[in-house]
Amino acid sequence: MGIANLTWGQALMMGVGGVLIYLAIAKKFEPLLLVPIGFGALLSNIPVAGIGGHDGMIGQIYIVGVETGVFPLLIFMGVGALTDFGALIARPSTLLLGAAAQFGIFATLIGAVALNFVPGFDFSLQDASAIAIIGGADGPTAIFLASRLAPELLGAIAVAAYSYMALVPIIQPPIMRALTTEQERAVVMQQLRPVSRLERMLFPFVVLLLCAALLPSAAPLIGMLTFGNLLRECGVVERLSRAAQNEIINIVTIMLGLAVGSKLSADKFLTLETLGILLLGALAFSIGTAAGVIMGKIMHRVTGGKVNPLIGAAGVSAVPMAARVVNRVGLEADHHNFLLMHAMGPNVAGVIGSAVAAGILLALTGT
Amino acid sequence: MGIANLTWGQALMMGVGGVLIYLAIAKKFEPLLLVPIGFGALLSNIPVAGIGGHDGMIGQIYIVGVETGVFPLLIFMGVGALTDFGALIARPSTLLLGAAAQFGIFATLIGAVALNFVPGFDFSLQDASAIAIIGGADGPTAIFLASRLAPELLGAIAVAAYSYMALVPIIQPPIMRALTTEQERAVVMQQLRPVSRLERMLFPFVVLLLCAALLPSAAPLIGMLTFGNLLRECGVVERLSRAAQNEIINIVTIMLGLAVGSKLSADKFLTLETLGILLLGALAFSIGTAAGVIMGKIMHRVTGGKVNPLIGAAGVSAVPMAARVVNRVGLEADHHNFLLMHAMGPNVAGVIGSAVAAGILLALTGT
Amino acid sequence: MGIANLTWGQALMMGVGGVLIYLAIAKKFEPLLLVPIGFGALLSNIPVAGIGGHDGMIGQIYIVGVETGVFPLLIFMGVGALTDFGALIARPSTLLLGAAAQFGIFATLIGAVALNFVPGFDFSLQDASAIAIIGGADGPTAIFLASRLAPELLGAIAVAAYSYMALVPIIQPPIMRALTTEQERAVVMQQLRPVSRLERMLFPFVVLLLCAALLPSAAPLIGMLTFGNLLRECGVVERLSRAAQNEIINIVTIMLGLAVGSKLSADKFLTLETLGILLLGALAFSIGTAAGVIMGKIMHRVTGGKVNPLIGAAGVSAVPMAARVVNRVGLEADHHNFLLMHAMGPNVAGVIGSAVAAGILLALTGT
Amino acid sequence: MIGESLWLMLIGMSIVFAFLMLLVVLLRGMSWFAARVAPVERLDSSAAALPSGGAVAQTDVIAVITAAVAHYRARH
Amino acid sequence: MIGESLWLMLIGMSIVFAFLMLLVVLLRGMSWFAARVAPVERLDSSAAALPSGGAVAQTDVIAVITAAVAHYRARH
Amino acid sequence: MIGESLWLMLIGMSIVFAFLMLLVVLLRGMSWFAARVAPVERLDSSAAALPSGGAVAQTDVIAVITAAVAHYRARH
Ligand code: NA
Ligand code: NA
Ligand code: NA
Repeated sequence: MGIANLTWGQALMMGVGGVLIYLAIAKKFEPLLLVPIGFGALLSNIPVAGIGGHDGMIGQIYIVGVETGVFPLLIFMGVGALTDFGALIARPSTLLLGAAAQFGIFATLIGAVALNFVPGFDFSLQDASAIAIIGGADGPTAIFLASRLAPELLGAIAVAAYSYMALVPIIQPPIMRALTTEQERAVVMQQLRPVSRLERMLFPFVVLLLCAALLPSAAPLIGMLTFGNLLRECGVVERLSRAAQNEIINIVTIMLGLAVGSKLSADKFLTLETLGILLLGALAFSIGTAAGVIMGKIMHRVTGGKVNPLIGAAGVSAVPMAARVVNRVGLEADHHNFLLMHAMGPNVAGVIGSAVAAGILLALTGT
Repeated sequence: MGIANLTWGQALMMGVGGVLIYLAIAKKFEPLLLVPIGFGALLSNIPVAGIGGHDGMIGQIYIVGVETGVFPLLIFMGVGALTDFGALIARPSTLLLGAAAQFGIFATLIGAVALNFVPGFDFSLQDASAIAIIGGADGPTAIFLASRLAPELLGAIAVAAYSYMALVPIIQPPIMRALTTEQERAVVMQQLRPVSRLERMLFPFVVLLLCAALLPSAAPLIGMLTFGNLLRECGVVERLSRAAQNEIINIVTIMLGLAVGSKLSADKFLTLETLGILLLGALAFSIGTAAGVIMGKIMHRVTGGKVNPLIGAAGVSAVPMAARVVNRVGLEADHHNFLLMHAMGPNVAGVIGSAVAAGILLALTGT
Repeated sequence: MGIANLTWGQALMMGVGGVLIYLAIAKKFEPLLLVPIGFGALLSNIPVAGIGGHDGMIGQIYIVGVETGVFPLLIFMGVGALTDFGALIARPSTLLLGAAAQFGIFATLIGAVALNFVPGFDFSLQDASAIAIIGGADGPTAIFLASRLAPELLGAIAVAAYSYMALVPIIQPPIMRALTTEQERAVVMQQLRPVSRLERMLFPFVVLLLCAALLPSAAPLIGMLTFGNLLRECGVVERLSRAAQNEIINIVTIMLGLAVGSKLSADKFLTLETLGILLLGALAFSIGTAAGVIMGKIMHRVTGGKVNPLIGAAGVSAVPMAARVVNRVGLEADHHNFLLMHAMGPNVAGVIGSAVAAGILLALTGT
Repeated sequence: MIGESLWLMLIGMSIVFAFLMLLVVLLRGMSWFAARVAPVERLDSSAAALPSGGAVAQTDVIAVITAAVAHYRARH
Repeated sequence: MIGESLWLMLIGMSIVFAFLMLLVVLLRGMSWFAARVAPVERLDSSAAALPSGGAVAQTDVIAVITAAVAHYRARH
Repeated sequence: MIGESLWLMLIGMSIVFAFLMLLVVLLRGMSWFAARVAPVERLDSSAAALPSGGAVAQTDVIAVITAAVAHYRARH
């Protein structure tokens, strides 16, 4: 009988799994990952069965795909194949917004270390770095970094990252409104210039070579992202591009979700650390958003009012949700001002920015 | 020269592989699995090449996918994503028909043990359990259990399971006719009520939680089945549902078939045991069908004639063939009585029933 | 900083990777493989990151898929599922053209051994065999054989094989024109008879059984090729055929390309051996083409002028490019003479021929 | 071993029937429950309404996890 | 090693030609066979007729395996 | 550790900004370069013209690799 061996922790974690699935289905909360993660938590907490254990099916998937880092990197390849970097190429200055929003990551790092003053917390610098990356608002990056720096926190970090990404439409607008004036929010931006096919094809190489030259520790992430993007843009490997955008990313998402779910065990998840991680995650998103908007305001000044500071909020990534939030808040100020395309630049810049930040944390705190 | 090293056993097994492929193609005998199994047998019995051996390609696929249990479980996920449990939800009492039909499994278990009285047979209780599951009429369940309890019999058990599943249209009708009266077979059943989306979404959780509470050893099978079904029914992960129904199940079917085929070697397949397994397999299907029909007759009495006892035969699973057979035999008695939808309930109940039976055998005879 | 650790060799190899990608995109040079190979070379030569190393992502893909031989064999399965052998079945005598063209392989073997007289070269017989197979003009066969006989040369061999396959439209025509008369090139061939479904289904078995009987060392290659072709032709496993032709081959192509690219390291690629391999590769293609055309001339004589000797050039395989080249050169001689269908027979015969040659080399020089 | 297998049959069929009969009861309960909440929580419509009204509910995940942690720690 | 490679060329080309010439013969035989049985065993039509008439043939698998086992055991 | 993390923030944000500002410059350069070569090297049209005119360019791969090997060997 399973129920006779059921511990309180397992029961609670099955409840957590159920809640994640409920929110994924009923509230459309990042369902592609939270449904498999939640179900993985359910399966792995079934007493006696040991599905998430070393010899269990999900445990084996974890070893093959997550410990090696292969699954998040394959997802990043798919993200590259699915992402249109045109808006960024047309207006490269939006990269600065993507850079500023990474402040959320590094501020959270300090927050995590500061939390050690509270009794019961004992985060190492590696732990703090893995937690901080939640502020990057990028699921595969967070899972990749956590699998490298703090595997025992991986479950909580992944859940926090995807939960807050789903909460972007609630977390961001008040911050955006608080930091900008009505007038700033109403700024209409100049239309983006068209981008040639050659520019699109050169883009992945420029990004990769800069990364190879300056920050090799980010090369796995940036490398797979740019590889996927090259498959998309080069125009001669349509079959492979479709495979990266569909088959591979779908199959890996199912496996990755189940594997991450197997880390939602009571002894690792129902801890004070998890509460700290949830707290810090909210902090990270808020600070990242604020930093992005403030950089937007600076660019607004410098350009003589050509930049709408709202688009800075999209720099946290969370593609494409953050860009849609920008669009929505912009429409509140002026019903004819569509900022979506303008926010896509900082939005995809945020993906590169957080991969860069992950590379920095890996290089400076990794063993 | 390969032919100089060809043993009689290899030649015969290549013949067996050829026959399986012939029946798969010419007679549409479960072709999706018997074509790869048959070809796997051909390839693995090529002398000298060692394709099915430890270092050979198919041998490696076996180690990675079958020994670990991952392949049959992924197929079960696909089955869950492909199966509509609506008929079962609309009339849960048909689960009793699915329960009764599992009698075929346990009667066969006794038969396998009894066969030990015949000189030359020496089945352990594990062997007998793995053989008995053929009566479950469910390919991935049989392969999963055999890989756990009796790997050396896996080839014969898989071939017997798929062969008899293909023989369902021949094995079942005489038994169904012998056990029912013309009047019983002509019973027209009440139309099924519609099932809401919420019910469909809750169904996998109810099944999984019951399994977790009472029978954790069945949790890998039931878990992946219900996970696949949730992907199908939750409506927010269409991409993943399609991946489970197509890419994953197709790729795994090819690999699983080849891997199972590599177990069709003369020393393990051309044995007295295989003849016993074939004999017991026929017994298992016949007894399962009879038990299902008898339970159908009991429900016919208890409900005052509302249940057509024929639908009990669909309780062996073999989805959807057994349900079609029920429909055909029902039409013989009354040309306007379509039982297909009514037989789908016990049919999918049989899938759950045999996974439960597999869990019981694993818990009680596994090491 | 990556750039501080960049060696000259790595910089040059990144340049080589870039050139491969440039040619793949700008010149449509076998892009499906050269884009991933080139990008794999870029990623693997990033200093410090170690992506192609033993613990790196691409290094792990290499171990799992290339060292085991699984990836090239899965691609060969896809080739089988994509290839229509109808033209060969309709006119089996074209197999002789496929046989003759393999002379390029064995002549190159002598060339490689002879190169040892030049100071700086020291090819073993295994090395020479793996180099010679470039003349087979078949990518997966070359990668499979190189992974078995000369893993340290794999990068150079794969790049040479795909490069020369892309160069087929430049290498072949002058040789074809030099060896044939205007009159021969203008020969109009008899239309091919229709081929029945039964013949198409029996074909893979005939090829496989002959291979099993005479040359088991070619059985992995021929086995997966014929398995893929049976999935295509048997007509009852449409799902699996589509999976082999699309999902599996696309996913494996991406992985195989990256993995092969990781072997493009300076110490293994920027060697005198690579120059020798490039030289020998050109030799192999030229001799293979010449041998095919000469056999075409012999068949022209023997059949009393019914065979256009140009179709012999298609015997090197490089499906379907070599057949298109034949068609083009044929049209130069007679603007109404379409040789494409007639060249498809020797073209697919060349695939079987080079797999047979690979089996011979493996049996005679493998350890 | 015959005795053992007879016992296996008895216990096995009992568990199978017990399991599936319990499932009958649970599925009936589930359908009753679904029918009751269906008018309240029409998943389709709530999902459609998300962009504007789903905000408050989404913070639930944090609240639920916090409660679960508190509960668990209270017992250890 | 030059001698060895020359020998490899000779033996190799001989096997390639022997193999593919044998394949020519076998494919001719296959086509002849297919033409003969085609009117008898039109696979498409037999498959289409399966639901009603395919019953007897399907029991073949059991018979064939039984015969194979008997054959094999007789020799060991 | 607070000091360490402060230092991490400083160095981290500096690298992020340095990296992405450098990328701004490189992307501007890239677009300038693309605009310059675009009329010369219209990839689409060159690809379309391949069957007849692409011949010479294709031999480049051999030339480039040969040059790279020579270069590398000269330094070792
Ligand atoms: Na980000
Ligand atoms: Na069953
Ligand atoms: Na060839």
